[in-house]
Amino acid sequence: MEGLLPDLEVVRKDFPILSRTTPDGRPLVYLDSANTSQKPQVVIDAMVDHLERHNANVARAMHLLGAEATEAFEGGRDKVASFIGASERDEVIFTKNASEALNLVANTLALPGPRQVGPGDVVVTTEMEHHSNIVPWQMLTQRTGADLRWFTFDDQGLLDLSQVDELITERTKVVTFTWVSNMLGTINPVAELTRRAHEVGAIVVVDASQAAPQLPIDLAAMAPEERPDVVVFTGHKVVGPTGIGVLWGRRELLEELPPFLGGGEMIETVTMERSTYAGLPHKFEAGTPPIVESVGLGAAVDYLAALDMEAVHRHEQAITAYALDGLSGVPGLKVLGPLDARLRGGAISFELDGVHPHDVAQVLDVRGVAVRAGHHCARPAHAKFGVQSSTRMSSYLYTTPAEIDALVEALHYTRSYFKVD
Amino acid sequence: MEGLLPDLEVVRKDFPILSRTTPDGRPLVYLDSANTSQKPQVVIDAMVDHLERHNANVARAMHLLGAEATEAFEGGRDKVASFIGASERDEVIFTKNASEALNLVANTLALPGPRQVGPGDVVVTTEMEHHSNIVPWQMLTQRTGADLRWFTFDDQGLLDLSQVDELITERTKVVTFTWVSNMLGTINPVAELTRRAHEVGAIVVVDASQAAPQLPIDLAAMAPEERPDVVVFTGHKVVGPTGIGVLWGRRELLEELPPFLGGGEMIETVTMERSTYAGLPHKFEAGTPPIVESVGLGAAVDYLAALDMEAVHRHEQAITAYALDGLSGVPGLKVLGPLDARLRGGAISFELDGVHPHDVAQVLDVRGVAVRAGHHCARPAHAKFGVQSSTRMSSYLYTTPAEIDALVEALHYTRSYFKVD
Amino acid sequence: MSAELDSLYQEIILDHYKNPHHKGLRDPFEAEVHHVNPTCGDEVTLRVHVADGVVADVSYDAVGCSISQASTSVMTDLVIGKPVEEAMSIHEEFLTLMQGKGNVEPDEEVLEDGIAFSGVAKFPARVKCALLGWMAWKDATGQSLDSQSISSQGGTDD
Amino acid sequence: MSAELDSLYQEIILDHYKNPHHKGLRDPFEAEVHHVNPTCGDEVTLRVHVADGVVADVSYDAVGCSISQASTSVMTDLVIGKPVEEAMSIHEEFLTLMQGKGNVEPDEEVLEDGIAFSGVAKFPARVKCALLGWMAWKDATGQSLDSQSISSQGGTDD
Ligand SMILES: Cc1ncc(COP(=O)(O)O)c(C=O)c1O
Ligand SMILES: Cc1ncc(COP(=O)(O)O)c(C=O)c1O
Repeated sequence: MEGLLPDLEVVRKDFPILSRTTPDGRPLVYLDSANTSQKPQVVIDAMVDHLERHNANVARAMHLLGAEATEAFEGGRDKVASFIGASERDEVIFTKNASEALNLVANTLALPGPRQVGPGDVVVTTEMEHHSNIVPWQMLTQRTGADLRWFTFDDQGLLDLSQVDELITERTKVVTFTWVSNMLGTINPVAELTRRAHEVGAIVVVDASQAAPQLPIDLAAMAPEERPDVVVFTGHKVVGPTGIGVLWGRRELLEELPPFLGGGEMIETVTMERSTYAGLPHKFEAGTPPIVESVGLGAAVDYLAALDMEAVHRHEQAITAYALDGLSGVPGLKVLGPLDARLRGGAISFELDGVHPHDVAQVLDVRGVAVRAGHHCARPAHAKFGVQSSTRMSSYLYTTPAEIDALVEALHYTRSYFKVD
Repeated sequence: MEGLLPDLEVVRKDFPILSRTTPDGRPLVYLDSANTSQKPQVVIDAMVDHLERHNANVARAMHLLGAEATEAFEGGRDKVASFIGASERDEVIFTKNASEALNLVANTLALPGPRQVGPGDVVVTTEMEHHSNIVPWQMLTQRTGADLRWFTFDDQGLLDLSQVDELITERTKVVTFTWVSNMLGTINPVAELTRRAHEVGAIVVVDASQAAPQLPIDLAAMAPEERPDVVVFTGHKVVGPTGIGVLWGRRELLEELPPFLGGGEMIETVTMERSTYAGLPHKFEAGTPPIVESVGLGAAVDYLAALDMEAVHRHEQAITAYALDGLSGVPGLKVLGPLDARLRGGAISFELDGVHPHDVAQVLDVRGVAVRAGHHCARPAHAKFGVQSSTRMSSYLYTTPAEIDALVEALHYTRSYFKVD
Repeated sequence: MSAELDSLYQEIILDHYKNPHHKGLRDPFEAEVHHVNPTCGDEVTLRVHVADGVVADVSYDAVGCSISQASTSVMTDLVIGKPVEEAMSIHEEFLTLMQGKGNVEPDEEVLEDGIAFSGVAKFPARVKCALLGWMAWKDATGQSLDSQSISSQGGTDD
Repeated sequence: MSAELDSLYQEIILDHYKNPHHKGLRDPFEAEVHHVNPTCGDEVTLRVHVADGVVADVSYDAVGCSISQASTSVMTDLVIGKPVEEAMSIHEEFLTLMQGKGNVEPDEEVLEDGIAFSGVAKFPARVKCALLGWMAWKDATGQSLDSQSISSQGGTDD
């Protein structure tokens, strides 16, 4: 098949978990990578080496281990900055996950400062967001008296861009949207939406949680007016560990925002009466940061960069096209989202007539095929289709066509098990 | 020496990093455990096993790996609950570190709800807090118009409890203090302060970041009126990984507090217009939680429990007494904090006449002795002594008397290197 | 493999799923609750009518998987017509079965069709599904009793 | 080992530490800044007086370690009396030396006593100490020039 990663079998060997089997000896077919990705040995080894040989707290420690740990931790930041083409390493803030990154922005926009959101202001999101890019903005608008508005999407899962003029106006202070939908798979037009938002002076916050694993991101290559002001993603979906998320922000914006969490590391000086705050990135990193996680994430993005994100993207597209094709042969199966692999990422949600998604996932699991059933943290997008939940398969760089075959076959079996027809 | 952990040499073998040497072949003497602790092999192995064999996202996933990962993650919560004697596992919330836990409480107290802090209310802290237990309360009181007040301490580093009646009044809504000071070493009277705070209906937030590693904590054994409402600590100081902190809170209080971060996992249902929130502990855990970190932390507290926290505490006291004795023989050295080992934890900060703390730490480092120099995130406590910074040695369960000897000898060398006298 | 599935999806379960008992929302009732499984989005709206200390009716509307639908249906069969106390003890028994990780032997005398769920206990991710309707029932029944004690208190006040 | 220490604590550094040059805060000045190393708490308050494009005076008050004290002292020796542009290029040169991880050969012509800090570059944790005073000077000088261009602009407006 064209487009697959060269040496796919060799790549798969990098991921120890892929050789696991089910209790009755079936190979594991992991199709839940939009939920979390598996980790290559190099990431695990980097973390082990750090914990066994270089562990210390960072920044504050002046001794040998402290210097090594600081270099390793800050090295993770450098690698992340270069992975996304950030012009400045200090624009990369480590959070605990993508959700905290989004909350950080939403929370600090509620505080006094040049960017403060208030009554009458509008925050625009979309109906296809992950809950982590809806709830923080609900909280922000509820607390400040601003209005939350949103783009809807059509039957194909594409944003209704005819709403742009109505939604993005002089009142709009923030436009936020997911680059790639974790439920529909849709890839949204980042450049276009950003340009429109910038025309009215709004800031643009892009949730790249699903994009960063799948697409090359090169901030430096974007035209400034089309470059979002904030891009967030999460470590555990880019073959890195849990416990770390990334918030990249344009320096001027990050400097305008007040600090979020207060405490160690983020201060300049503290008296009992008042404190002043450190510069970027530390201003937004209160407390001991995710040290071993930065080491793991650094190894992870290096691994992806070595595979080449263009190649990873091609692989995802090839597998996604093959999967869409295979799924179309399952009677009663309806894909929720774009049917053209070129318009989408690798998460494919679907309904199967007559079998509830939980039951689909259960039967698949017994056959070793791991998919997700539920609302995938996107209830509003499900509500749009009049359903509570769906089944979702999501591939990644280690997914093979044979695994897609196993999925399709298991879906046929599911139908026969539940005697649908 | 009496009080040391039995089989100390065997215990030390559990910590791979302790066999490291400096570039010129000296053994590493790690006396910076109050900053972060070293990790035993079982913790590292538990994390590796999880990443290599059981990695998946939790709660949301219904497949084999998802069930295993969820069990492993929630198992970490069970272990932490039992480590501190929490009556309910769901009262244990995972944050990213102790700092986030403190910010979570301070932030949610600013929001509308039965516990909301407002103008005229008083928040009481102490002058010996870590910045992470000062800055969040400064932010809270500044934002709400409440007053921040604080206990001072005396020359011995003991809180001035004569201020209790003046500070803890009907206006007081929150009393917060560190159980064990990370700079002075002081152990504060948790039961007494808590009882007094409860008499006026204030809630008590205890920063146990330095206590949890060193003292047995048994919430169940405390009289209810002497039991704090919130106790926080951080994973990386209890031989666990970075990227995870613990917030234990009394259920009724946690239920009264509004949610903090919004997003996946913490919701009950979401529409574009509004959301409702999940019950404890998920209400306060937005986004993908620290999964592999919970696995590591679970292994860590199990390790400590197997050693027996009473024994760990005795060890710390024996080493601390030995260190205080050794330090008293260094001319011009002044300890900042209690001189009686029974009144204190294992962090000993000191000044050395004529040599700046940085320079002390530097010379020590060249001799393989890792200590911390700086303000230890406790500038107000340093200001009290009229200094910017100090040198701090901090022992832990793996510290030997011979390591203390090495420190003392290196301090003598430092004096001669800088030609003091 | 099919044996593993069959232990989960017993015929009784699939029957109740296809033909749920007592479904639909009915009057009279003292309490109506709405429960959600936040993980997967399954929902149930459930009403309880208690009369003279007896569970006179349980009616519901629900969306969810076979396990949650069937278990709600079985639950209504088991509790309707029983004194509240007895119904609560059946609830306890079912809870024990579900939390037993497959090591609890169900009592058919008490649980009737409910014993079909003993296989579910071996699938930790599905235990919540099986309990959704039961938890809603317990909640609603508690509220019914509260509202009655308040209104009967109200009565003595007159 | 002592060799390693000696490469850091060269005699020149210890001399400047014990007898810092140009210490104390003096008038006149156009800008005063306060810089802190947040990690360790070292502080410097520093004033700059620029006259006719020349660094006429740099005065300061500071607490900190031997490296930060000595480097501030050496800095004042190097920049006082120099045209601002030349002083800035000395600053650049010192920065390059400090960030060179010990691989940059210092130019004694330019850096004079500053070459004693080449050993510091091998101690990443101390580089910030060595730069504290230099960064404060750069900041203050920038502010001095700004204030002068504003006041001279003010002049043309009359
Ligand atoms: C007493 C005390 N409180 C709070 C903290 C903050 O912990 P963390 O940096 O993990 O948030 C520390 C450690 O740095 C501490 O010693
Ligand atoms: C599109 C999208 N946004 C945000 C998130 C939240 O990421 P995390 O749970 O790591 O905070 C996810 C993943 O769950 C996602 O898919």
